Amino acid sequence: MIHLKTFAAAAVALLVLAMPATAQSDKPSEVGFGVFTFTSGPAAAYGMPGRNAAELVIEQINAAGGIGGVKIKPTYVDEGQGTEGVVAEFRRLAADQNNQVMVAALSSGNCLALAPVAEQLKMPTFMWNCDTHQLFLKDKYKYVFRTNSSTVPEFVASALYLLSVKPDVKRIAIINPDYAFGRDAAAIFTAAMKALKPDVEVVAELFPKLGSPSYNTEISRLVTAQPDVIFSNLWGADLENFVRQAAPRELFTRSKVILALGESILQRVGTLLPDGVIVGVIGDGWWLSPDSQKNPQTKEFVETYRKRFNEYPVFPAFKMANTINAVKVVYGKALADTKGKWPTRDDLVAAAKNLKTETLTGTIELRDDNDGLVDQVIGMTTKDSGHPFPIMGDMVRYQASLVTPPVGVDPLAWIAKLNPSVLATLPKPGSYK
Amino acid sequence: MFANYAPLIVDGLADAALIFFVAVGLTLVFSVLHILNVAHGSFYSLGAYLSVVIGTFVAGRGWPALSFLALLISPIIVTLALGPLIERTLLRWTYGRSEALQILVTFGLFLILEDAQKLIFGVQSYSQDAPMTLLGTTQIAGIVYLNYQLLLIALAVLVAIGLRLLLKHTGVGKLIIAVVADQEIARAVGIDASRVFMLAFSLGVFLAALGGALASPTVGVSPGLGAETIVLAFAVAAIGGLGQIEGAALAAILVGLTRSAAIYFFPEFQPVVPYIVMLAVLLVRPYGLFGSIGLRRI
Amino acid sequence: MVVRYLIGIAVIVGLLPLAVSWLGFVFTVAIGKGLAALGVAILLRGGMISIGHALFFAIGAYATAFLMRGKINELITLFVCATFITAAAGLVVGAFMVRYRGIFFAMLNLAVSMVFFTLLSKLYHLTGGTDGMRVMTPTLLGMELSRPAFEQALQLIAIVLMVGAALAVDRYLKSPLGQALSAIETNEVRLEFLGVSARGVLLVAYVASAALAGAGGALSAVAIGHVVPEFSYWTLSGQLILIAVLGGISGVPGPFIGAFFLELVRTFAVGFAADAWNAIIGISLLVVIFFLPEGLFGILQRTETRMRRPKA
Amino acid sequence: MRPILSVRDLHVNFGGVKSADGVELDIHAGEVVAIIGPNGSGKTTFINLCTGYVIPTRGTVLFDGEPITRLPPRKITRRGIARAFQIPQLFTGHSVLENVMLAVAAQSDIWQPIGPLNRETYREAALRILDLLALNDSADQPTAVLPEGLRKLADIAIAIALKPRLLLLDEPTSGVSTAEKTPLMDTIVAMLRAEQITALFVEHDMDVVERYADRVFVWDTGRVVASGHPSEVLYNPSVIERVVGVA
Repeated sequence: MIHLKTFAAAAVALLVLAMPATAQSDKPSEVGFGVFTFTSGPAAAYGMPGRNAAELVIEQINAAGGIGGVKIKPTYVDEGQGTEGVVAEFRRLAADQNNQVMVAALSSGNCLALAPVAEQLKMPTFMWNCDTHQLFLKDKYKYVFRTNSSTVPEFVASALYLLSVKPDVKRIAIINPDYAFGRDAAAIFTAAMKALKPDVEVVAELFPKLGSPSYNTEISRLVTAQPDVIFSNLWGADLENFVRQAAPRELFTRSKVILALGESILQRVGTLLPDGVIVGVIGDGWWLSPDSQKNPQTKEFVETYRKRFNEYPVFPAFKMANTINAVKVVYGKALADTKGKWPTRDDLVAAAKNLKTETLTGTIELRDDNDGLVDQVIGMTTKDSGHPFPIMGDMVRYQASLVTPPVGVDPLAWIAKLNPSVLATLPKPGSYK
Repeated sequence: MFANYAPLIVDGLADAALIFFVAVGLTLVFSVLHILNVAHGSFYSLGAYLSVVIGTFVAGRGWPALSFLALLISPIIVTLALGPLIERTLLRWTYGRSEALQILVTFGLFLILEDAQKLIFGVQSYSQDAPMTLLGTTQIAGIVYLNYQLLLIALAVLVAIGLRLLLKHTGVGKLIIAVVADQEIARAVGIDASRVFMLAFSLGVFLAALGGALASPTVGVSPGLGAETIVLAFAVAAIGGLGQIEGAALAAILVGLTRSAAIYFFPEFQPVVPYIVMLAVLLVRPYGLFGSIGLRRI
Repeated sequence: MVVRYLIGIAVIVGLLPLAVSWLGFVFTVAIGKGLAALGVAILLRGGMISIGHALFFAIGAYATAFLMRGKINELITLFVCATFITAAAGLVVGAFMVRYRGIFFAMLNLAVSMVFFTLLSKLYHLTGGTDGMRVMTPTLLGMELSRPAFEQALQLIAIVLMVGAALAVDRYLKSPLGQALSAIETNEVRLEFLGVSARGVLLVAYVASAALAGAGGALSAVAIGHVVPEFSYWTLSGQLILIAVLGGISGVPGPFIGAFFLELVRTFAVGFAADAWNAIIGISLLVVIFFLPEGLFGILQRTETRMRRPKA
Repeated sequence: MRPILSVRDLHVNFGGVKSADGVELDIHAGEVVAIIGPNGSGKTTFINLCTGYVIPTRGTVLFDGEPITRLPPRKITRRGIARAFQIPQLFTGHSVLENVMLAVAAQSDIWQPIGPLNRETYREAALRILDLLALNDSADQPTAVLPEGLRKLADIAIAIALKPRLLLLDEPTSGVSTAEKTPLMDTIVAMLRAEQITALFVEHDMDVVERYADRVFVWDTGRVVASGHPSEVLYNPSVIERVVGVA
């Protein structure tokens, strides 16, 4: 029976090694944050700005003494490893009591998977980027917050803007990535267009898989469909590839194109785009927006970011920066509530409830259902003498309350009731200066 | 009539051209070494990465035209660096052993090569567009095509014909054919089969890397490309009949056209197309369109 | 012999998570994969390599998700139904597969699993597409447990499943039917001349291996709480073969040892070699193939024999 | 008496080569018959045709009066025809004993997945057959390392374990040294008589044929060109020219 003894010895040895080394003190020397974003694969083109911003903001916070004297220790998790690995990492991080906050995740798919896990593990989780409105549609969460807007305001805004610049649109085509975010966007954009202009017709609807390397056949398909407008919420390297392949084939001059997440690629492939392509930031995170320009903190962030990473922060960077700053505000509130005693995870959740805070680019307000209210900024590509790439012109900033259905209202039913007369009351393109 | 289907055919053929390069390499290696190389897709992505790196480097120095040269040079570099090395060290240990084992060895190689790429090229997406923009565009039936896409079709035809000529009319080709026909007899008449193995494997590596290099101007290159490519190449090689060059060509056209047709008519099912075609073909002809299998001698 | 190894593994796997709680999750998932790899190992006994067995892992996982959507909430019922559904799928697919050998068998399995993968990703309105489907916490024998309690229970159930499945497979492999399976690898023609249908023998093995993979998939689905199309992607199939070979296919504990090894290496590699863990696994695979053909289990057995010899 | 095996008008064609071109023959219960003929005359193909490994283009094979022409090998085996091979076909991963035990199990409970193969009933039955063929000493050896003569015997042992009524042997003495041929054939034929098995064997060695066959068929280019008692056929000059002269 030698091997049983060996087994037992090995088990004991591992047990001892694995015993948590630190005892809980009242105020920890460091507090752990799990930060989930894509750092590999095609989605990393979008995920890395998020990660860069996290690095920068956490450094800034730590340099200023941390949160109530406690430094943040981030653990970055690559969403590129797939949902199973992401969930496993989340569970592993949550098992360590020193990790108090999860900033997760980029992909809507991962958010949908992580939210119930966060709830089970009673882990305060701030969704920094996921947009799918399904997140809070059926499930009520106590531990999950979205410091970001959802697909509903984002793509209702696209429809509103489109109709203000091109009211005669009849034929629309859609090319979106094939998962919740892309599917939701298609449904919402179509529903909004049908409500606001009942005679529009969807002439092609394509859902290439997330991470497709080539779009050539799709581009031909879009051209043959002869749409007035092409809507797309492709993002990351997918969007770059699409622009790279579609621009020489004149897709952007033949139809009006809406790239709902277009701002994130302007610096990389924007020169391929003609003027007048509608680009959005899904949210308000545009570094050249009037609000950003007014805020000295934002200007400093932009400058430091550009120096460090050799490009201007695109909107995913602001989503991340705004979220981490919001978490810092939550800690401030929690510390006030506990009268200086270091807050527990549950204290944080209580403090985060109905949070309302200024951000680098505007405001975030958490509603009763923990969903975030964020304004929507949208515009069109325009050349600018100050930059070697196009920037956003003819901008509009739609107030969150204007484009977001109220708590507890079914979003698609709300969209269906949108009245074409609302268009007249909206701020006009170019009104945000 | 033609106007309606022209885009479908052009896109389908351009797609088929890219598929053909990888599938024909896979099938060639199988016909000579009888190994199904799971790592074949990694050579494709290596070729793609390298040509983007070299291409953007020379384009960045102000010689965008040189990036065409990169498309040819990078597969040669990949081949010289890896072809003989892998054949000599890993593969030759597996000759004559079970198929399960051979597949596993190449799977191990696949895992290593995938991570090697991550370590060398990082995890972000790469792309180049100089070759594409330089060649300009052509209108066919009202649709703008990249001349580069048309060039791909032409190149695939050239490679298919070239391979045939190589096998039929050159000394190396004849050696390969002799080894494919009967290894024992080939050895008996003094053919150095192990050299032929190395040459054939390197040729397979070259074709895969060439496919990747040629694809790089029209696709984004990022981790996972190799894994995607190899399954597609498997399907095409199996449809054509493992070891059949003409079979691979026909299968690539079949898959390319059906795929683009699917985008037009059933976009939801476009990604399933290669496998459905494969299952359908193998149900009727278990060893592929051009394949056959003999009885075991007892 | 096998029993003692299994008890040893079960004890370690049962005790360690008491100290490191997240290990419980890692081990449960490892057992899920180990079950599937055991299925792959059965086929390897017959000389058949399937680069598509993740198909059945995914079927088991998605069956669980769909059953829960259909309001079946009892863990035991879920496991039993998911396993049966997968076995039925194995019967249908297997009836087609057993006509093929060698590379064709490998590739057809690959093709079917990729079709399934693509359908799972594409039928968004049915399967949630690439987002996958959620698997809530089921009840256990009618009890609604809190998640931590449920996870501990699940871990125990996983251990029981592992030991039970391993013992059953061990008996099967030693039976005439299991021996006939190994005979397919060495001489299928002769087997036919014994009056035995090689396809029939293979079909039984195929269904058994599918059922095991399905049980593994169901277990993983419940443990992870989410199912995604990647469960049927070919690289997972490759991983299953790798686990089986790494652990060693000469004995039923092998695939489980392989699975624990792999999951632990992965978990620790994330810290210092996140970008190279595939390469680490690939290299260990090659080392095992070339230098330790019996796998980790083989090494364990050999070490034990060596340690015993002086006493005997 | 009805013949146990009856072949009528059998044709098969491999890429232009006629391996069977109208073969007709009958074998009666209890006989030991031999087939001789030059290489490539279709002798092995004839065994393959009778056991379902090769499908004839035309003609019928009747076993015990029932047609078995297009049945697969396993069904023919189950009706009572077993065969041994020119190149021994063994399960190389198993020992000699296990090979034979598998054959013993094959007749009854091959489909049960619970009890072990290695059980007393199978073991006894298998050892009895090994005993008949004087293979006891090699029982536990892996078949992969066995010398050719023993492999031949093991191959035959597997066939015998199936308790056939008709046994087809493809060159049982090929690859066996001249000195061993006689003891080998003595063993086999004694066993055939003891177990009352009808047998047909393909053979090149005329001495072996003369010594052990009750009847002999001479084969050439897919046809039976002569048949009868060895003492008549083997001394027929035209046969000698056809077979010995060419072979």
